Amino acid sequence: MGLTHSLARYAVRHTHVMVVEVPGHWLTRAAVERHILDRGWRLAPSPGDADVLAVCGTPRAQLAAVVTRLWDQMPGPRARVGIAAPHLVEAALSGAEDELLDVARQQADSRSRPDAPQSPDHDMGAAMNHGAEDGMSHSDHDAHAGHGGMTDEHGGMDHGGMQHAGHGGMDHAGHGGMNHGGMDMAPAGIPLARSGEDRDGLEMDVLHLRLGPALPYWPAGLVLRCSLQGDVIVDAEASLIDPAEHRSGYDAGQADALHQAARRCDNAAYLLALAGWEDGASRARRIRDSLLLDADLAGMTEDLDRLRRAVKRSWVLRWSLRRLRPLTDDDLTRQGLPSHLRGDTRDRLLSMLARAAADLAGSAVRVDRPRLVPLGSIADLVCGLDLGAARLVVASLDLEPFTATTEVVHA
Amino acid sequence: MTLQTVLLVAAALFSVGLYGALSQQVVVMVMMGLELMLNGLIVAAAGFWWFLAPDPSGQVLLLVIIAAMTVEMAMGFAVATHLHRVRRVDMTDMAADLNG
Amino acid sequence: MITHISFWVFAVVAVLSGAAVFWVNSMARASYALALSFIAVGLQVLLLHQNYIGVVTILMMVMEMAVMAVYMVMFMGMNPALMPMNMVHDKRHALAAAVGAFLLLAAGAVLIPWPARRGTPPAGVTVALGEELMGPKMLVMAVVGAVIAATIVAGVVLAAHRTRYDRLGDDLRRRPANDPQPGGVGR
Amino acid sequence: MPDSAVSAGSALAAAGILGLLAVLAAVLDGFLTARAAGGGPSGLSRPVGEVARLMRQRRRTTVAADTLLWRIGSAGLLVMALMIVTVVPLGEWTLFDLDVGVIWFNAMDVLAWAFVWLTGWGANSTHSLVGGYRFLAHGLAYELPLMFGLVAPAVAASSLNVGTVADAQQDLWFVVWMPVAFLAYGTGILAIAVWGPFTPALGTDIAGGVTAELSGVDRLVFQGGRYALLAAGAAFAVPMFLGGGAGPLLPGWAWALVKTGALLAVFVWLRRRLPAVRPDLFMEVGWVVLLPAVLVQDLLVAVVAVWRT
Repeated sequence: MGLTHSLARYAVRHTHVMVVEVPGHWLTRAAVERHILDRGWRLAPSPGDADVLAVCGTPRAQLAAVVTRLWDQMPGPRARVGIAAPHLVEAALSGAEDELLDVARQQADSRSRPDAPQSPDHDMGAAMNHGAEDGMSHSDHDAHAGHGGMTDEHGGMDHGGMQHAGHGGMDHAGHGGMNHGGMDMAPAGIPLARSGEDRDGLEMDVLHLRLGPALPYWPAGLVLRCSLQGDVIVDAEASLIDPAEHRSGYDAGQADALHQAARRCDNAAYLLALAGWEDGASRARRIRDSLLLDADLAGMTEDLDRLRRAVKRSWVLRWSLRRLRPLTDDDLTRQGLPSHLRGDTRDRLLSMLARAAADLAGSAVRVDRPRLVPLGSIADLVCGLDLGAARLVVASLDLEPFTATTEVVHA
Repeated sequence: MTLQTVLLVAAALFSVGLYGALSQQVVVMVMMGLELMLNGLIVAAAGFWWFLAPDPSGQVLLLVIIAAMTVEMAMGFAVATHLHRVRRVDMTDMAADLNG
Repeated sequence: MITHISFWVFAVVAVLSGAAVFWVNSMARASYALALSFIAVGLQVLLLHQNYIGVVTILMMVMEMAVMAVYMVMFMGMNPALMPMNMVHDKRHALAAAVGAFLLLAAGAVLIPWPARRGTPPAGVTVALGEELMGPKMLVMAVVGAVIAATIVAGVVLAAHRTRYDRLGDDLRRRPANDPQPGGVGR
Repeated sequence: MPDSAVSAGSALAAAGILGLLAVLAAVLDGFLTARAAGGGPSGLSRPVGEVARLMRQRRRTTVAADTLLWRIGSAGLLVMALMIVTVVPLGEWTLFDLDVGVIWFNAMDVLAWAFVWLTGWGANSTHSLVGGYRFLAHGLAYELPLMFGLVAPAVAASSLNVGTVADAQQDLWFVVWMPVAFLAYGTGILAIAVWGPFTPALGTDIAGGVTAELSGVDRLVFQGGRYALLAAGAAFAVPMFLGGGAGPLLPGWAWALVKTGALLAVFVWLRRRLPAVRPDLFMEVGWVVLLPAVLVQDLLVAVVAVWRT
């Protein structure tokens, strides 16, 4: 018992936390991230890696369903905290720590869960490889949003292979194309992928993947429904989660210049993290935290400048971000995008940092109503890119936290 | 480990491969059958070399077998990709039916 | 003693996993079963003192099977769910042919009076192989090399969709090339 | 084998040394990560804490996963690393003094193709499948330069035996006059360990990629395997490029360990310095830049080797 307990204490000191941000609560999320790193904890990229699920803000219907699903996918020992405002973070994380250490409670939790993984939803349409496990994905199905505890409904069914008991010795020669599509084959309840024409003239399987709303380094509230071939996005459709709910529950104080600058740094940290440059991302995050906490403006300006120079100097970064979805002035007008998004992804990263510096210096040209990024153009921008490139492009759009509108996103 | 036992193992591998090559429908599975037959050949050739004539030139034969396997595999993949592209077909029977 | 035991272990593994190729339901498992069979054979060849050949067999075949598994997942939509796939035709005849072949070969292996060993193995088997390849048998290697080069070209031509004319225009002058996915060198 | 007890003992010792190096790499990585994050604990206890955490965590399975192949994949990297160090000489000892040790290394490193792919594919999840694809895209670019990079020292030493290659560097370390081959080798090692610039397969943009669905002991073994591979790769570079155990004062085994540790530290440090290289871009670099460069290096080495005899 002593050993188990000291093991647990040691384990909890290195907890991994999956953070879910309810749109509008980015300040809370930033505070959570800061506290996590201060404790020596880590951010988890997926529920499979997470011990604690930290929800910033109060999720509404659709997001609540997503959170439930994430919670179901966490291996356990696990703890779940809802954090409504930045000053509650410390207490919430300590509570999570205690919960993780509460062996009896974790054992009870573990016993109450089904051994077998839950079966995926059956209404997902043709999609290989995406059971309930995609985690980040598919929540908008209305049929679904209502019943968070789908386990009970499906848990007892035998999905093992009953759907295709009759297919044992089938004669495939008669089946025209063997595309699986028309056949009623669905091992474990997941229909096999259907194939579609791809850009290389090969008929690759089409997977359906939903990016967001709870994905690391992804703008909160945005959902991008993609059709993938391999990892290339052939079709995408953007929407906001819980669109009607965006009117209330904001972190206050978004207007002032420091917060604007912090927001730019937050976006830059996202983009740098997605580009795989950990040091750069950490630096951007530290600048953000300092901006939110204290106002040593001179030091901040210097740090920001140094980061910008480092970004400019890094040739691997230039190599991997240049020529990535370049936007000309014509493109910007056609898509209705703000002018600071001109150039390729690297230009946009530099302009992001430049805007932060300008905000700090107080010299920002204040536009009364900032130009908006239409939702539809986000989808257009990522079509034809592979998943990684698409993530970089979305991060480079320098989005504001979503506000009350459903059509557009502030930029 | 004698020549006879080595050859028995080789024969077993070869026959399993033969069964697969004759019975399977999917192009790739047929290729696997062929590979397994060549696998048996490798064992047999290695056995012959060691137990009958362990001079250097015998090993060259083995290298040739391995090269043949890779060539067969590479061409198999290329042909299968081509078939897939032009006919959406991945089975031998279907390729034959559509022929002409 | 250890040699004998491991020989038999490898033999059993090789044959059983070879049989498993056509026994298991999933194609991914089939190709990795074949890879296992090749690894066992490669180790057997090691036991037969042909180190280079044995290790090269493992190297080549594991790679091939890894590629093969990916190929199947990409083109055939195999997902890890074990889909019972029983795609055989003419199973009975194939089985008969296989059993017949085995009996014939086994009879040959056991009954033929194999001659006694001629010559002795060279001290450094791998060195001897290298010298052989770069000396008397150089022609073989040259031919194999040419065949493999031809295979690469033929394979790419067969499998590729676009030609250089699609990329670079009819006069091959377009720079940078028109690719759906730009490369990293910026040609 | 008359002294199989001795060799079993030294096998355990080799595994222990490899494990120690892997832990040191993890400690260093934890320290550097904590320093970059600023504030908070030093991060030195990170590996131990992670082990405790993952030992305590439940193992999960996913719907319709091919559990057998998935688990084999996640455990495989560790096995690969152990197999690689069997042919690496430590001072005068080598566990398995194979005359074709260099090819043995190659045979083991292609196993990464199977194992990483299986880990990504077996979970039956889109994110980890995409991670698997990314690894293969990197693999297509790094594998041939890695193999041809190892040809250079073998040609210069006229041997495929790792110990002989090390002994051939008494006058001049191979890294000095075949830097391109060493670069290609280092690239390959980072790539098979899915480390540093080659982490897109585990990218946060796809929720951890290959590792997205791993938890508990499976994740522990996979991550441990990555560190072990990094350590094994550094250990193998020492006899191939860095003069083996050659060095003043200290005995051979100590020098081998020191060099391994230094190279390993560089590998770990690189992760923080370099952004990820996107697989689609690196593919062309691998074939159009790296491979020809390594082939030219091989040609030069071959010419020098012929001229010296």
